[in-house]
Amino acid sequence: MRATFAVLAKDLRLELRTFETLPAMVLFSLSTFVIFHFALGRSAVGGQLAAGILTVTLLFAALLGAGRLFVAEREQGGFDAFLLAPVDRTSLLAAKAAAMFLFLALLEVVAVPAFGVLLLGPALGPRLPGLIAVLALADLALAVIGTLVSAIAIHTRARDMISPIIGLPLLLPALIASARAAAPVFSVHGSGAPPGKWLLILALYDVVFALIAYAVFDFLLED
Amino acid sequence: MTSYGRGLRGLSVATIATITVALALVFFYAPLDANQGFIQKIFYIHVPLAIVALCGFVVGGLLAIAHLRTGDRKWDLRSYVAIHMALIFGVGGLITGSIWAKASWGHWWVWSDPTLVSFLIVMLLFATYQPLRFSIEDPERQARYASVFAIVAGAFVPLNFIAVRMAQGVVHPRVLTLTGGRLPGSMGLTFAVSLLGIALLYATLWNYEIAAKRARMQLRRLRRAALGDDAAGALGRSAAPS
Amino acid sequence: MVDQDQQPAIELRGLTRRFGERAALNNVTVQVPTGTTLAVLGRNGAGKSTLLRILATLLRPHGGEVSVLGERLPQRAHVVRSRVGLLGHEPLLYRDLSGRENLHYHAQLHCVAPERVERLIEAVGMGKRADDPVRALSRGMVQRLAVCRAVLHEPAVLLLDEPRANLDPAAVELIEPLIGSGNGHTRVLTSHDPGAAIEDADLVLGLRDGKAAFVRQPGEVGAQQLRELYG
Amino acid sequence: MTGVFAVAPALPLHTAGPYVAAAYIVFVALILIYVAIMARKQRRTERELAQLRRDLHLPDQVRPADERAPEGRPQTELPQERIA
Repeated sequence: MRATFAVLAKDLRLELRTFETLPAMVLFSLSTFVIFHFALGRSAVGGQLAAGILTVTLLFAALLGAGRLFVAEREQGGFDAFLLAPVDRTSLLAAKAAAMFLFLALLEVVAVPAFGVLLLGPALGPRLPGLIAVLALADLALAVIGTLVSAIAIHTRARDMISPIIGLPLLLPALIASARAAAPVFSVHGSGAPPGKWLLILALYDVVFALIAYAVFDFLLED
Repeated sequence: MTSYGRGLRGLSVATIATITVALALVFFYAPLDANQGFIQKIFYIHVPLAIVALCGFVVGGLLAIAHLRTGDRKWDLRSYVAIHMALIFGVGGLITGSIWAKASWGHWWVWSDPTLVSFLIVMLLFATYQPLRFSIEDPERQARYASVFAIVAGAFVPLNFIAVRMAQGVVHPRVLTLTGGRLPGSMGLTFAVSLLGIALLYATLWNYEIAAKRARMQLRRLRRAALGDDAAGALGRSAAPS
Repeated sequence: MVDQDQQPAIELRGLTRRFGERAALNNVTVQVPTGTTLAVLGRNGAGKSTLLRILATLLRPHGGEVSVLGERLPQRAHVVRSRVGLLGHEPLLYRDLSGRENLHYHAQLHCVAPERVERLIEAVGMGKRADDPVRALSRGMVQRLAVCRAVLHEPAVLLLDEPRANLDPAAVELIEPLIGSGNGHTRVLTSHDPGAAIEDADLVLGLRDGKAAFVRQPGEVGAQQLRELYG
Repeated sequence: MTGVFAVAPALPLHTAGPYVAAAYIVFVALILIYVAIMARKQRRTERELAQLRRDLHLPDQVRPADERAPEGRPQTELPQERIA
């Protein structure tokens, strides 16, 4: 735990100094909303379409952020520094996933209201509680898979390409579940609660891949 | 003969015999399907290919666990070949499935069929296995990372099927249900023999590929031992274990 | 725990490490008694850094036996990690954080009290620049911070890869009490300058293409041995 | 067989035949392509083996009778025996 907090605090401080990741994710999301507006030729969307646009945008923004997750570690010796310390190696996974989750949450604080203003037909306000439940579970999936894929990709030559091509299919079930769960929330005819079935699948996905990531992460660091 | 491909002959004979019997059963024994007619014969090649491919992916993940547990690179080779062969079988499954879809429903691709869609997703994921390997130069790191990928992706296979199946209505021709019963006995027998034939084919090709790879590795090692490091030549960038 | 006065601090027996098919270290055997200094000489690519990285638990040995402070590697790596300090080519500091922040981060990872960070910063004369981001510092200052990082947790074994590179004589003077021979550390040392390294050492290991060309007392290393290594 | 089979009417044999044939041909073609690729790799292994033999100055006596010498390399006039 101590090591997890140390690495997480270091990562947040680094982000605060450089502003490399989070602003890029926010800008990327806003541009994507604009792109969807023109590509679909719609000024307001609702229901499944709205859920799809939001989840796809967040998915791509997450992959963008995940690509930066280990860059400082690789380029500035952070991996070696961490490996030299007598700490549990999975604390790096926990810290990075936590950082990723925080980045996503902060991104959504900006991107979701922007989505409400720019594209969403129905009013956002009453839909927030249901949406937060869906996004919290979706963020967990994005954070875990994003960290794992990023850790795999960081030591490859074509890492900018490897991480999305592995990450996208791997995240597809999470995308299906979160898009389906968010659809009734954005329904044009009054907001519905997210269906428990999809929240359950999302939660199951989170748990399974968190456990798998925990089991395999050591092997990505060992030399 | 060396030890390469031990038992390969027996396996090959069994495979050819089983596939021959399976083909005979498909075309001369199994009755015409009441609804689909002759087109249902694709079922006997398409479904076994897909099932064996999926099992191959999962087996690749299990072999990868053995690799990370023991640190012995022979498990990586086995895992690699399992996934490699499963990809080939999977391509066969996708193409035959697409042909069936065209004949039955008039479209080459049908999104409403969860089995087809989840199979495509699994194929998309495993198609990145080779690029990932290719992109890592150090052979040991390559083996380790490929194993991590194989484990994650292997676990992904069942989870993905659950998610996609729940997302869509059940449309796939459910000829073989878990409860059974719907498949007439003669069709069931034909399908079982076909599945066995394809599984044996997978096993044969897997063994064959392993034997060929081991022979090449042995050759390289001999070159090194006999002529020194330089004679072996630079190891080309490769997706295959070495 | 084995009595360290009896047992050599570092013991390599037939150490082998491969990268792909190439052996970076091939059957290296050497013992370093507690409190002494081993100088490792050899050309670039002879395996010096690989040796240090194995002793620092960053790389696994592929063959032979390695023990550091009586603990076998890689099995007991987690124990060894808290007792060795590595100063390598890379400072292992984040460029966008200040020296102080970097050292506090490492202190947290190593369970070291924050006061020690402040003492070390003063000791290497970095008090005034400790809050500047590392990227704004000169190579010499970065190296001084890297020395602080390496000795932060008071390791019993120091692994030094060219410790004096980029340092002017005054700075060498400052770091000498931390990594010099006078303070009881067991040290493994590499250097560009064989002369200085030999002078500093109690034992010299010559590496050539990953093989141990010789293990000798410093006095026995003459021009002929050096020609053998570098020629 | 219910479900979709009910909405997908049985095709007459002359329409269904080509599809079924195509599916089985795809299967056979995949195997043949695989065998062709493996055969090529096998030839390369053989070539490298022959090269190694030459480099070691071993007599060229275990070469399969039907193998032709690679272009540009003189063929030695040794008795050719098949591999046992």
